[in-house]
Amino acid sequence: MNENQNKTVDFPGKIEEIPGGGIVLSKLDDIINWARSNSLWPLTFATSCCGIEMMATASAKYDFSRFGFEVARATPRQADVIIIAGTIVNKMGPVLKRLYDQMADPKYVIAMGACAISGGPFFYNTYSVVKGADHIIPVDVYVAGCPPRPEALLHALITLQEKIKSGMTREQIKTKNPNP
Amino acid sequence: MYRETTIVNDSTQISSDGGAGDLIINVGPQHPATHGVLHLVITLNGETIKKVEPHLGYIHRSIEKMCESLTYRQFIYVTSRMDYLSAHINNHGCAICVENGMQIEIPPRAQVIRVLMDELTRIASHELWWGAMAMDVGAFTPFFHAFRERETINDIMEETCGARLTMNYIVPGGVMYDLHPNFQQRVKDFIKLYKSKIHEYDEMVTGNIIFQNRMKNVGVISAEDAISWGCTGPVARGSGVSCDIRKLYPYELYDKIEFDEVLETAGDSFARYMVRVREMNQSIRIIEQLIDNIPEGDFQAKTKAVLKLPKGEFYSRVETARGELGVYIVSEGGTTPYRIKFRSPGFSNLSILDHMIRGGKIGDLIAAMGTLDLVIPDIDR
Amino acid sequence: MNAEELKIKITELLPSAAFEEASEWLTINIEPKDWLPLAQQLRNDASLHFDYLFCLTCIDWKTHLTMVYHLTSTRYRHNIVIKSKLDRTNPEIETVSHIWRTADFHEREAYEMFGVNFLNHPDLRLLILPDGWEGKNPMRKDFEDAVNMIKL
Amino acid sequence: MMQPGLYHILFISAALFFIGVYGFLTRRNLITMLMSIELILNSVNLNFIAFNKYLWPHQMDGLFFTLFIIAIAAAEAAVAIAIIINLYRSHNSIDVENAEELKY
Amino acid sequence: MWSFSNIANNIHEWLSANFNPTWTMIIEMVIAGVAVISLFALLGLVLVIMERKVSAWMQIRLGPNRVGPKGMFQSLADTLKLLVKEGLTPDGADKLLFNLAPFIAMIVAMLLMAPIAFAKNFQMWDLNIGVLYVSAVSSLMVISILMAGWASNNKYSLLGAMRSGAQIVSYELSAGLSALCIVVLSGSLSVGDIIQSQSNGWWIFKGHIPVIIAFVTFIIAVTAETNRAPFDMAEAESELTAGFHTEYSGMKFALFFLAEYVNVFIVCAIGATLFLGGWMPLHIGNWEGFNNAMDYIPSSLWFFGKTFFLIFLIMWFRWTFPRLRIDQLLNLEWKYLLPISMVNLLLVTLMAILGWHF
Amino acid sequence: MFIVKYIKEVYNGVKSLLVGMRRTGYYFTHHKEIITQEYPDNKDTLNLPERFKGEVVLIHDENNEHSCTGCTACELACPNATIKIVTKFDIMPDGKKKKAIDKFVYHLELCTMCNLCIVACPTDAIKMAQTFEHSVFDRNKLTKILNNPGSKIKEGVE
Amino acid sequence: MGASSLIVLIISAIAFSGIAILISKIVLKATTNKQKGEPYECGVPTQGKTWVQLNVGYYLFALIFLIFDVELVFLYPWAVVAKSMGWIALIEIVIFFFILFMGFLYAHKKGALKWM
Amino acid sequence: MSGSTIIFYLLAALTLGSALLSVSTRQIFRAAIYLLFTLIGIAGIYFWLNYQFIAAVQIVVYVGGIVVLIIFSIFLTQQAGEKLPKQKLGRKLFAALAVFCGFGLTILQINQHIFYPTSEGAIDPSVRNIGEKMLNVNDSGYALPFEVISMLLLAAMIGCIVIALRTKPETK
Ligand code: SF4
Ligand code: SF4
Ligand code: SF4
Repeated sequence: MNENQNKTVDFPGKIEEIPGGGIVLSKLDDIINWARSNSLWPLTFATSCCGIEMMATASAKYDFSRFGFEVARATPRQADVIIIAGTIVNKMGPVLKRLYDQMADPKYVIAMGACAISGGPFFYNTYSVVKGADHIIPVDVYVAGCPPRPEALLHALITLQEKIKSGMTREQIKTKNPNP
Repeated sequence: MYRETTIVNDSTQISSDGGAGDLIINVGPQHPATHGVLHLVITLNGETIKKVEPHLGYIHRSIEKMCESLTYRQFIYVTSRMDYLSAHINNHGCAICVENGMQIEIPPRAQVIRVLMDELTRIASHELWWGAMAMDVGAFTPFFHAFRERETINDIMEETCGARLTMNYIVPGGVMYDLHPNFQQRVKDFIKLYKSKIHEYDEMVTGNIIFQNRMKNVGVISAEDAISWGCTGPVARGSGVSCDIRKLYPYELYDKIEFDEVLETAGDSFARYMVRVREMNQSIRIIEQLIDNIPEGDFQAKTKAVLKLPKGEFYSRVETARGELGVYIVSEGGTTPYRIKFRSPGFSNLSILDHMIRGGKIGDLIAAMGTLDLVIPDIDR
Repeated sequence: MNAEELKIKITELLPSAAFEEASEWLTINIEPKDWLPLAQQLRNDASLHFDYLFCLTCIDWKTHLTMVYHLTSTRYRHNIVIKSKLDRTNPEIETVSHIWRTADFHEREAYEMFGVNFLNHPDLRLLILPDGWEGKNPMRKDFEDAVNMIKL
Repeated sequence: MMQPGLYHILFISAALFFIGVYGFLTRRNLITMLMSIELILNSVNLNFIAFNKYLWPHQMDGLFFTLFIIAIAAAEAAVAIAIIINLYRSHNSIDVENAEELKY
Repeated sequence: MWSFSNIANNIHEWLSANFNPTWTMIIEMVIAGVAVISLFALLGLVLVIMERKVSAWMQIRLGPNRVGPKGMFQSLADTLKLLVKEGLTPDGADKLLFNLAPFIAMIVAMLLMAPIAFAKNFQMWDLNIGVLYVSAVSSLMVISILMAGWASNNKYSLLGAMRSGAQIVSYELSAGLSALCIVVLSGSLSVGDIIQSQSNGWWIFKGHIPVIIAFVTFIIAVTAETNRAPFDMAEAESELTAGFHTEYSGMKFALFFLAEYVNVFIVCAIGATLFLGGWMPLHIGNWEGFNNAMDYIPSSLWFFGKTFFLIFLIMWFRWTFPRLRIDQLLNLEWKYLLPISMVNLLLVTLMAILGWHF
Repeated sequence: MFIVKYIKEVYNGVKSLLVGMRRTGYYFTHHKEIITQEYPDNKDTLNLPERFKGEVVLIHDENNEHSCTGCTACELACPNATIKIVTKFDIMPDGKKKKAIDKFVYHLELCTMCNLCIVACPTDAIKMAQTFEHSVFDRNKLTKILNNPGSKIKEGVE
Repeated sequence: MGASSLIVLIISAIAFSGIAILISKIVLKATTNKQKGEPYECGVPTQGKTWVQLNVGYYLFALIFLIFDVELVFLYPWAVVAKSMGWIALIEIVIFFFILFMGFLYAHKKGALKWM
Repeated sequence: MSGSTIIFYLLAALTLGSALLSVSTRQIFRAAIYLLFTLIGIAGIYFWLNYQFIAAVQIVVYVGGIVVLIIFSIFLTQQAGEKLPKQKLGRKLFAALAVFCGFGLTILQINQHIFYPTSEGAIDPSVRNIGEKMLNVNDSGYALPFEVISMLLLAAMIGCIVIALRTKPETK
């Protein structure tokens, strides 16, 4: 399993030799984070153009089921990550907040596309667009582009996995400021 | 970054009056079957639908207002976000409107490129619709098979236009860049692929007994209703109303190409389904006619750096994948439109939903709504 | 029918109609009060048969509003444009949502965007804008929204 | 405790019977009354089986009686519920107080 | 020959040699419990990953392949995740029933394990009413769904529960009738006897057309009974967002999920037992050589092979067909399956009496 | 005849279903039809079309020179003010002032990849890069300064 | 291992589910907010009552199902002995089915098996 | 005392306890569920008595059929799951009193009466025996009731359909 390290995500049980022989597993947290990061079930939530690219990511060519993301749940109760794909307008704001609130912990958010990050193309001269979804709910990962191509979304999901594996909270991220 | 938002205001509209034994269900804004953020308030009696009331605006981005402050070169990119599944055709409509205004003559090569792109877009859009349609009625596999073809088109687009979805390619006076060298070859490959796969669509969905039972005699629209509710595109053509702008008011060189306007008379969901499936073949036919004789020449007419429309009103109509898109520009002679109105096909097509679905089941609603092929940002604009 | 015949026909339907040659289609200016009867005749007259209202919108010239109706006939394939000036302070015009059903949604949109009040409309509620927008009409030229609208 | 036998089962069935009666007396909702009746029937079945097991093991009459009682109970329940639903649809209530003055 | 039964016997002898009977029984019970639980969990994992791989390959995708070797740990990761995910209870819900429902689902799924013969004389309990027992217990399944739907205080759940209630009870009939065909032929309800009766060939081969019809009806009926697409009215994704478990999250949802998959396994096992001879190797009439050759394949392999074949069939349905509408669903049962299987039962009886089967 | 119709119905229905199952079965058994590209592993082989619009970059040559004159044509062309050009006047050796860019601020989180700025630029100083991996934890990281520190304008670009 | 297996199964089922749910309760400290407990309905507040009476369409099927269910129960003992008993069994069951089929056809005729 | 005794007492407790709850709870849906448990308990007792067939029948018909039907009818009739109205205390007391007296008397009777089991050899109530007994046509068999049952079911079905499809009368 180690020779195709880059290919597969290994089970995080680190094998450590103890002087008296025998082995111990690594901490429970690692295992939990490993599990969480490897089964992110997205909520089927797409408001506009970026949603199509999200579909494309699900489709056979880019197939995010390789990471175990394909179990798209229609109800927030069972979803882990909400991919804000598309513009959020003022009328949609409360709905988004409600959906996020109704998700069961732990929950993560990916802001996909310029609109979800900052209002994007509709930043100026519009009276109805929320200037960035993070005014409404906390966002974990931003992926820029209009729309981001499917690989970009995959990259965002991998980034989110790294974040979960590292087990850092948003505040720590802000302070430590790791790359990306 | 996180702070409680103050600018949003709750959007609960107590609407349908629930009588005895009426179940009022919200479908959407977040719902797998509404392809985006359509919000339907359904009044049910048991499983039977008594009333469907669409609530729009969950993706209303005030594009018309924006365009009033964008120049004639700039505002086109917004329109590809409007009906993102036929972005080219939206851009096309706006470009035509501007060109009419300024009497710009489009070089023949640019015309051919535009038509090619339009038809490719139409196919791509219908492919996606087909997959989503099958998914709505509960078959998941066709979705992935449809995306195989759609992705091929996306690659072709990306190679030439530089974007997969919202390519701001057709600009006033022509197109933004010339075709990519291997465009022709790849389109031909795509046609081969398409022809080798199209029969699978019948095997997997069209011929399937369950699917036919789900679609036949569901959501019937009569021709009069279709006209009166202003339906266009496949929705109206499914009811036998001839409304293909490409035939009635030919805009580029559509009058020189030969293709048939697809008409079905049944008016039910299955008819609309068949219209779209057959339209794909027509588009392939158009592409085959054009792909081998793209005239040489430049791809963009010489235009001034800053476009100014003369004072007046200009209206242009194009046939998007969903129906008739009207672009209505009122100009004061400035560099930006004074008022711009997009007559979007989805808006009218949606308005007939309630009329056509009363007395059906929830399953009917989903199936019939799938055949309307709604793109919500196109409705809300 | 081409534009000339239409002109004649419509003149005898509505003598007070004023014609202009702004766009490629015959454009008729009418008074708001004449609109409903004219609409009925346009729809029902066998030789006109304008059964398809393909665009309904409103324009805010800072002094007044103008309702614009684009009509076509699926039988004869001729188009006309009807325009009607409205007072800006309390714009009112008869609804045609019972003649062309598609007008229902379009009028609701015009209502919320421009504040045009369509008389006898079945339910003239907000369609697109969130609740609490009554009064403010975003598409008007003088619309201001300090909170949401970041001017360029 | 002693080895359970006939008496225990009779005790259970008697208790069930009277619980059913209690429910029947106190409940005023037709559906719950129906439930009480089911309890009573079950206690009867229990008796039949018990007697058959302990007193009459060389025959199966008790068993068959139970079988048929169950079948009849099913039919009875079906008809009763059909009536209840019908009553509800006509009167919008399944309370015996309201049902008593039915005239139709 | 290696087999489960030997192991079981050895354990039994060893225990009874070293302990007094009561302890022997208790320890055996514990062992059995642990074994069943682990079998349960294992089935869940295997079936889920299998389903995802099957769907992926039918949809020209790769499917999970990054978590662990070839993505084999994918469902393990999902299970762990669900294990540490919050299981919330809505405020408006009927708390007791809401939390009780998953337990009922699990208990029912577990109870169905009892009469299944996993290998040659390796069976928890060969009741002499085996088939009837199965259909009786499985009729409890609907209760848990109705409970969940009602207790969630959610419209989608309620509708989903009603739908699947009507659906499950309807399809029980034709499932039972087609099972009866085999009972008629083999003249016994006990699973063991039914398997023995196929020692000279499986019923689906011995029993001409009628048994094949019965088989098809049975497969359709159990597909509907386990709420699998194309009959997944209960959780019709695109209509009622997630059906009766819309409000369930975390482990409670996982239990429903697990119970569903285990039910699929069980009904397939029953189908394999009735029509494909359970653990009975492929025997043809009296070709001694052939039959002996077949006997060298361990019986447990035969059983699981057949069962998983049926499971694959059901998955195949799921990833191919569109969903039926609820009224079409009930029509299919009441207009087609039920009359067909009733007439079919008479045919089978006639056949059995005239001895028209090998 | 009722029975015949009944049976025909059943037969056709089952047939159509079997046809569909044959198709999916075909794909299930023919793995060469799989078209999935494994993204993170094919990073190096992944070659995007040269026209793909990933983000706007300012072209610097090897000795850290770009050809942007700070004419702000791109800023004007941009539909949603993604580009802010902060100009400064640096003194030429011959004493006369010359306009040059101080900061070329580029808001990636606003950019819509519409290519208008590239078209507008008279000196082709900017181009579209094919990068697409823009995922960050903090959206402030998306606001970029395109001109490298210390870079200066090429000779002979007016 | 006989009837005791049932007890084993029940106990193990309860233990399994119980432990699983318990773990999830222990490990995770969940956040709460005021919207979390509300019923989910596509992200908009629900309107009207949830537990309204549903239409009669469902329960007619349940009624007829009950009848057929009882009939099915009687078929089991019959099925066991049918082969050995031979013609008598067949005749009896034919009568039995015939009578029930009457009801079945009647239901069809009255449209009780049509969705309403 | 042996395991089977414990099981018996557990079953008895389950049966009686849930029966009590079922008649006392004020939430009708819960009442149905408790009734369900009562029936299951009784089925368990049948099992314990080794009358497996009857136990299975009990589950199939009562649990799988009647209770489901009751639940459906609750769905159809009970609006908004509101609680049942509280009963007057007087009626409750009266009912309890009457029931207790009746119960006491019965138990007394049972305890005084001595039952004499027959001495003949028991026959095992297996499905096969049941079937043979049910089908054989001589006067010790149950062939006739078997057919009569089908008549009964027919009558019940027709009755249900007639009643259920009766158009709603326009009273009030
Ligand atoms: S970022 Fe671009 S593509 Fe995505 S939703 Fe916004 S406008 Fe559409
Ligand atoms: S690509 Fe378009 S949006 Fe981006 S900077 Fe250039 S002009 Fe502005
Ligand atoms: S990038 Fe080009 S257009 Fe923009 S300021 Fe520099 S030179 Fe001018």
